[in-house]
Amino acid sequence: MIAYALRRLALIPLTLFGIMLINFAVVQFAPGGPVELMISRLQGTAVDAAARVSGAGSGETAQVKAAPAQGGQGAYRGAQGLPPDFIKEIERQFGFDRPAHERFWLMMGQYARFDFGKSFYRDVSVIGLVIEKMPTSISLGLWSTLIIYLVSIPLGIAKATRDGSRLDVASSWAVIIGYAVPGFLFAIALIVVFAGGQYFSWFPLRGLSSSGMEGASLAARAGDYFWHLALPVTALVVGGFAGLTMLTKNSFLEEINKQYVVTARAKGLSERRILYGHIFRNAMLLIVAGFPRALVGILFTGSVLVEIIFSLDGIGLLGFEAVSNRDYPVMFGTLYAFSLLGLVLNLVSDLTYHWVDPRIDFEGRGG
Amino acid sequence: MSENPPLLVVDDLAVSFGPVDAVKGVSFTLAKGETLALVGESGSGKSVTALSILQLLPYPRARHPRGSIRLDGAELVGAPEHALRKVRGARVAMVFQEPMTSLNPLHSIEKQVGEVLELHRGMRGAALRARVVELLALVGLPQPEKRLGALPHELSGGQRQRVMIAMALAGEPDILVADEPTTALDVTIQAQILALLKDLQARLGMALLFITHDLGIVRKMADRVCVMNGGEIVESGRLPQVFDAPAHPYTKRLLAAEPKGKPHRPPEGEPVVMAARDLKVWFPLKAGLWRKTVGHVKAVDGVSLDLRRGHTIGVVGESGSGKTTLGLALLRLLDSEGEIAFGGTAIHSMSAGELRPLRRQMQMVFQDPYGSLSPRMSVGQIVGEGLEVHEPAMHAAERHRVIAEALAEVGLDPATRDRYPHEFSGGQRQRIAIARALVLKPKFIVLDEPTSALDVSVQAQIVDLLRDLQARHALAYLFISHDLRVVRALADDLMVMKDGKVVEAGRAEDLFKAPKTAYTSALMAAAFDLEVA
Amino acid sequence: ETVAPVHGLAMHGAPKYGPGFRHFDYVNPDAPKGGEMRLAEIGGWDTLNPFIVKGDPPGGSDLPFETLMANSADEAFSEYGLIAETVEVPADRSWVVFNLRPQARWHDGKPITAEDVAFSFDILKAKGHPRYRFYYAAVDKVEVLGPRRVRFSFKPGDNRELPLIVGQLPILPKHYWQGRDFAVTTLEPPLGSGPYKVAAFETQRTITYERVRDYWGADLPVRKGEYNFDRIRYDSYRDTTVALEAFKAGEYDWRLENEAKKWATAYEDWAGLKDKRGRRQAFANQRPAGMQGYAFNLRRPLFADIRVRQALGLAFDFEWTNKTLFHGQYKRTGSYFANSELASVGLPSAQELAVLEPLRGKVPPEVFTTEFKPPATEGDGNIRPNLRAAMKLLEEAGWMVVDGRLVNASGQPFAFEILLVQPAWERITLPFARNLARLGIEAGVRTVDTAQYKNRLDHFDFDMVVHVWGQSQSPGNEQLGYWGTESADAPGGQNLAGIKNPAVDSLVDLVISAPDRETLVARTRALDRVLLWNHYVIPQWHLGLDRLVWWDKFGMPDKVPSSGVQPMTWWVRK
Amino acid sequence: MSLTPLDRRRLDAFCRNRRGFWSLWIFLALFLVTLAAELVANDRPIMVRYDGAMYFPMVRDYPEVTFGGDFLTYADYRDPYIVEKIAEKGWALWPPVPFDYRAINYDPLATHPSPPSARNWLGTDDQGRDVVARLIYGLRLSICFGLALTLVSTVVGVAAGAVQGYFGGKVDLAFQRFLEIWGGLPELLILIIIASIIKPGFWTLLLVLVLFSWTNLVGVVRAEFLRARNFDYVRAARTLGMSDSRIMVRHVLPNAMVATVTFMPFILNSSIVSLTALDFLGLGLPPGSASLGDLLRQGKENLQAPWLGLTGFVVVATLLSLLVFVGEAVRDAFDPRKTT
Ligand SMILES: Nc1ncnc2c1ncn2[C@@H]1O[C@H](COP(=O)(O)OP(=O)(O)OP(=O)(O)O)[C@@H](O)[C@H]1O
Ligand SMILES: Nc1ncnc2c1ncn2[C@@H]1O[C@H](COP(=O)(O)OP(=O)(O)OP(=O)(O)O)[C@@H](O)[C@H]1O
Ligand SMILES: [Mg+2]
Ligand SMILES: [Mg+2]
Repeated sequence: MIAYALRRLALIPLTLFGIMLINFAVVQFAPGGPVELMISRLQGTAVDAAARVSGAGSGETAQVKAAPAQGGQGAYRGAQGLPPDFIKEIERQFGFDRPAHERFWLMMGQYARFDFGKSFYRDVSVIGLVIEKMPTSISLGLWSTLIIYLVSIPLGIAKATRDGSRLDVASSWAVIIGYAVPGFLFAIALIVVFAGGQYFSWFPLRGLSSSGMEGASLAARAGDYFWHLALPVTALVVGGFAGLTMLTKNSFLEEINKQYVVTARAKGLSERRILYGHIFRNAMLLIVAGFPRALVGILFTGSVLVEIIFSLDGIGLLGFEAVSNRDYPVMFGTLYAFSLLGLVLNLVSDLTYHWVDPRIDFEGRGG
Repeated sequence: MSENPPLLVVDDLAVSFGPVDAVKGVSFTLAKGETLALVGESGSGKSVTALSILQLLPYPRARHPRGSIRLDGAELVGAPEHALRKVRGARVAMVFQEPMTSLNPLHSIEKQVGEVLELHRGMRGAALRARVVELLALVGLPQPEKRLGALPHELSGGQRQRVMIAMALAGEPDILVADEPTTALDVTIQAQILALLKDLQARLGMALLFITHDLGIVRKMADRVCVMNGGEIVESGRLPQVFDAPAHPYTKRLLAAEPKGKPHRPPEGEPVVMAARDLKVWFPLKAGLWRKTVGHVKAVDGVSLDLRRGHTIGVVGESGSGKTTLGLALLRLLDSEGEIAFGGTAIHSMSAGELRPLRRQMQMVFQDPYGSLSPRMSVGQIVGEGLEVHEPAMHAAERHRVIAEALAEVGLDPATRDRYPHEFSGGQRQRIAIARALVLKPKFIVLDEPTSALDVSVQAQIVDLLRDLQARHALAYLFISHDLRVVRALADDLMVMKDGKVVEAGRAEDLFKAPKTAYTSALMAAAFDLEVA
Repeated sequence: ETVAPVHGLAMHGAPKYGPGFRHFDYVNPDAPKGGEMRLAEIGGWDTLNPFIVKGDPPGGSDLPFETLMANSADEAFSEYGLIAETVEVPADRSWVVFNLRPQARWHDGKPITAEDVAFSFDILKAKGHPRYRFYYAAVDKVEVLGPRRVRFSFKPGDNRELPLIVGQLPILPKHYWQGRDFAVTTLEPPLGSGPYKVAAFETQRTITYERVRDYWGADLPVRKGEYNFDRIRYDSYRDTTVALEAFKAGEYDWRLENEAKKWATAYEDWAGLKDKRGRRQAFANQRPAGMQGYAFNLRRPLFADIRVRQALGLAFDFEWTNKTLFHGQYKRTGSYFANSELASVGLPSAQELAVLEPLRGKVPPEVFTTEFKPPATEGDGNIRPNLRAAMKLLEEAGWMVVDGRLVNASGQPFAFEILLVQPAWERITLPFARNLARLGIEAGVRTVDTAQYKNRLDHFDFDMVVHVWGQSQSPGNEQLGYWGTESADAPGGQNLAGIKNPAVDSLVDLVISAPDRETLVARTRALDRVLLWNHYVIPQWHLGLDRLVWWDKFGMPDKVPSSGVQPMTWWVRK
Repeated sequence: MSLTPLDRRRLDAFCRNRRGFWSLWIFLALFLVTLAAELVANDRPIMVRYDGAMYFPMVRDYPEVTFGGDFLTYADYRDPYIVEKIAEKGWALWPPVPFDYRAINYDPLATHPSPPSARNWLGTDDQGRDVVARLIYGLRLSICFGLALTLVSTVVGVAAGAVQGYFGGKVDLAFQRFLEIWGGLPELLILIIIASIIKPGFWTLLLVLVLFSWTNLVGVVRAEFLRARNFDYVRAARTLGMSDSRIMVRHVLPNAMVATVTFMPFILNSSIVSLTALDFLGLGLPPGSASLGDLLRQGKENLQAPWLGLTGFVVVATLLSLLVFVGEAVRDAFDPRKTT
């Protein structure tokens, strides 16, 4: 196993390189690079990346953005088109005056030194950005993952033992409905009902903390934190139960009739102990196998919608906007970080297979 | 002893699985300190009866249309879960027939045995561990301290069976239901276990419900005997009464049956089918978080053999001596060192792909038949699959006929071909495994304890079948067994193994007559003269 | 050459407010100060320097800063001294001198000097947002003539806007920026001189501005009655629906609605309206709405025939669209300068005719004879009369129906694609496409993402798009880019329709060189007529209203100026 | 082809799960109705009698002039003018829902989306199209698309996972790296690139989505195979000399289907949803197409018209429940311990 783990570790940089290379290549084909986007930004014609999701700009009159500092009179100046030397300058600024392969090696060189550069559109280092957004993502990811697993697994087990009972059917309905509720509708409904002015104003609308909490006691701050988290986390988890619950149920059903369970029963163990002490480990493999994907998903992409609706700034939104805005340093930086995380998680989960079921090995077989 | 008031009363118990009536009204009683032997044909309902006592059948698929089981007067049939929980393991313990599949594959043996102690004896920590070691030593597991962390798949069949027994005894129950508890054990260990049981019985007044095919053991252990056939008890009574003056024709048949006949002598100078030189299989022993290798189990340690066409080599030796490992290694199912040649071609360096066409010619009957049957395939499919692969030209109808024939040959009703493996009795599954191997008519078969779960009459039938097939098709067998009577009836050469090494090898007749080593003679003595032990 | 310093400048003619005016007409000079206004914006922000290209500044980021001159909201294009007390402009407007107010102060108390002006100009051009480079491309040089006197001279050319554009220059403190990098985003609130300064903020989430107590300009005529709130707060929301809910929950005070649907339906259940704590009102404005419409790509031979373009226009059922999809809130656009005095009305006036007469024969004859009215329908979805007319036009243009499809003489079907960028437009365009289908025309609708849309527009690779040509009260050089022959082939240009019409070119030239407002209006209207009758676009609609909802705690001036509601003239009622 | 007794047992077991059994029938019934969408909901009559002659507009297009209209283009039978003309000289037989997914309801001059009414049972959407009609057509498209996508990506995913888990070693190592790199592909960008090259349609979208959805199952199937390949019956199968592919398909796969069976309904559902997500990139189905996702999107954009979102949600929830219950019954059918 050590040898295997080492081999896998050694392959990580290679894989990472592959991922970066492929992405870099793909980016070369993307229509409209950062230069074009910057230009349409200058001309005020860009449609905000998140707007397509958030519904901004859904008015029926197409609007021409007025320049912020001006009375709007001068905004049409951009209409005359940009001089080519200016475009050249933007290209140079973004480093697009070099050929692609040169840029790639430059980037990889920097990455090898863990230098991820700065965003194209603002003067913040990519690392700074990621660190800035991390707490939000971790908060959302951690709590929702925790809740999903803590609810789904026992529920799935209960369903397996009472397969076909009323509880089973009812809970199936419940989790499926939770899954089928369109995320945005549910999130908005939460806001309307629990945070809007109409019904109950129980929870805050935005953000992860109230302003002015800096001096408060730890308990008060923790309370504030969970108060803010309540709605977004609810919105995140409601769709997450179904898959895991059904998976747990089916994994348990697969095991529950095996001979060793009869043995355990013959020992006089309680059903609970049989389920958690004996079957659990045998049935857990799939849940372990699905975990890295679920975690990376929730951390990285799963929450764009919730982040938008609850006005939170997390990695999900950052990554999404980076791609839409062709903010390549941010895009590649987050990609790098999350690929690395994903690769390590993959390895860890593979090692966990062996830990869960020592019969599992990764040697070649057959052929 | 039998004058004691009955501890357990089974009254007109019936069990049915859907339309199948497995048990049709069985009644018996068991008193404190008494030993009741349940004997009978494979598939007659012995295990089902035993499982009913602890209500361990797959309910609601299994039903009790009638009957009751009372322990100290308390009804067990349909008793609530919590009541049963107090009985299971503590008052009534069970040794399952198939130890290979009955252990939790992911729990160390320490945990599995310790759990009972913890639950019913309230033990913890060091005391618990000490007791586990003690129990494992009692059932004859070598070096128990070292193997506490072993998982079931790292143990030999007999070792697993002993873990099962240790587990059952750990709770010091009032009643021990032992379903074929010694099938995978060599005679020496078997004797040791039986002695242990007797001792416990004497000390604790434990009652024993003993299910076995081995009439020798019945003779030695039982106070009373029930003979089952076709889901009913056809005859019961005190041991001498039943054994000396059997009334029912089935009992008579059972007592008369014994693996008979001699291995037919194939001509000398036949070509060598399977040859091995200096075969070694060492399993690494791992420990710690990083699972570092800290030593090796030398399961097979330099074995050589030559098996000729039409010949049978019997492999005997104590449990854990490497017999199964040897068989697996010969068929290249385990990585091994050394040379293996099949029909003159070296196969030890062949790739799996190159080996595949040869597979048809070498088959194996696994020691754990249950595990070797795909749970989601019907028995017919399992038996027929080899044909499908190797004789694709064969018509479906023809294949059907061959399958039916193969099932019938091993004494199974061809009508049961559409059942899943778990719907059979232990002995029936074993026969399915045999049928699967035989239907291909290979040149070479490894038979790993192929008759351990069979009653004497079926056993005799199978031995005859094997011998017959060998005569007709010049098959070569590597026959692994603890049952020396069967070995004697089949093997013309014998190999005695201990700790992965061959201690003695030669003509079976000679060895049986005059064993050269003390080890062999002890084995023989124990086998043929149980009463002596 | 010396000219008399004046207090204000107008694009054409004299400014409305004379020297010594006390305040603008649309403010309440006695508005009480105090209180707070809470506003919302969509999207986060990450920099407090709004003058550079990088980063997103928060709402209200210009509040701490000031320009040389201030616009009035009730004139076409006039400016009055703010930091500058007076301006000097020669008749040919080839340079401009600003005389700064002696009392003008930075928030740190230092006076605003001519050096600061020159510095601002240089740094904005060098490191600021590229738009400054375009605005001020025609500025030849800046000279500091004295501690409070600075002169901008312009490159030769007839551009009367330049002094006014320079008047819009934001002035930045030189002493503050020395030693700081202007080109990077920052979270340190830069030093300003305006009525507010940043009081508290959280990036991406919220920012609060606080009224400067001893603001130097508080009593200036251009400031009187404005900036009455003690605090102005902007909260950032990511989602429009949530922002709306937040408004209804009272999280912020004042909201401009931009969706007809929401205006009509979303406030019905607003508790504020029910118990009269909130108000909903639309205020008319005279901001030029420009032209929004389906633009033909004239580079496609399919649309070369004016009758074809006209026929297609007949199939667009505005009345039904407005009634059923927009709750009847929009007005049909009948001019390229809709919602302003620049729009043509009735038949050409004498002055317009003078401009148009030389072009007779080069422009559609209807220009002289008919008032342009976009085709109208009953609004009940039944547009048969229009379709009949359209079919007739198409047949005249050589198209006919074969097997249910409109084909030309060589059997080619009439098929084209309407390219969209916002999914929200599909609901408007699909019914139009259905109507076209009834003429046997196959109009596909395709929505693409921004980058691709931009790409295709830049290369004029489309058949028809929805486009809006924004207009100001004072049309000028941008018209060249919009309609000029030269820009028709410049990739990335705004002449999307690909208009190459000498008559239009000459009219555009006339507009740009209009000497006074009256001439400008006449020439613009003439241009409008020619563009309209050429059917270059299928005109859509405009609003002409500011749809406002607010929590009723504010007072507001009686008069709404022509450029619309000015929230900074409001105050908190005591 | 007659059923083998074993399949008979499985079928029986399937049918014994009443919930799954009925779910299947309901699903099939729904599917059938939607397959015949044109007959159920259409903006053309089934039959028209005009001036003594019979016309079948669903089968053939007739120029408007046939019915006394003005144009040679095909008749729009919902046009009041034509309706009147036909009523003068004959009659028309309409399907139960007299709209198709594109037809705009002009007659009651409501603002759209308009609430449910006798005319539009579930109201109209934001373009004045009948929601019932769009639902029927949308279900057809979404189910077909979802089924196709699920099937293809499951087969590919399971095969890939199986190969990895079963062979292990170098195959696994290489394949895993490939997957990791594949998983690192910038999905959004690739979709944008594809959108700029092709004009999306049913099949192209299917292909595009398969590219990214097949990886979903690989990890879990691999894990199941890694475990199952150690079981004794696999060893027994190998002893029989079976090819690896046969062992994988016949012995390992049936015992390594937990994740697949569990996730299939969810994959189907997310296929349906992801189809709309693409709309945001301009890579969706051509505008105007009816799909379930489109209904959901409209529901989001028109919170003031809850019937849109609710309809979408109820349909998706129903569909998903049906599929999950069918999935459970299938699971039961293949569970040896549940069959008799
Ligand atoms: N789950 C089941 N479903 C259907 N039939 C079953 C099931 N379990 C056992 N049987 C049938 O019940 C009968 C009795 O089985 P049982 O296991 O008690 O036999 P046994 O006497 O223990 O035989 P053996 O000596 O071979 O172990 C057999 O014919 C078997 O096929
Ligand atoms: N996978 C494994 N890992 C470690 N040790 C193993 C493994 N498999 C078998 N062994 C050990 O190898 C030795 C030989 O086992 P084997 O199964 O060959 O015994 P056997 O002779 O067949 O015994 P039995 O008669 O009890 O079946 C035993 O001590 C067993 O514990
Ligand atoms: Mg049995
Ligand atoms: Mg063995």
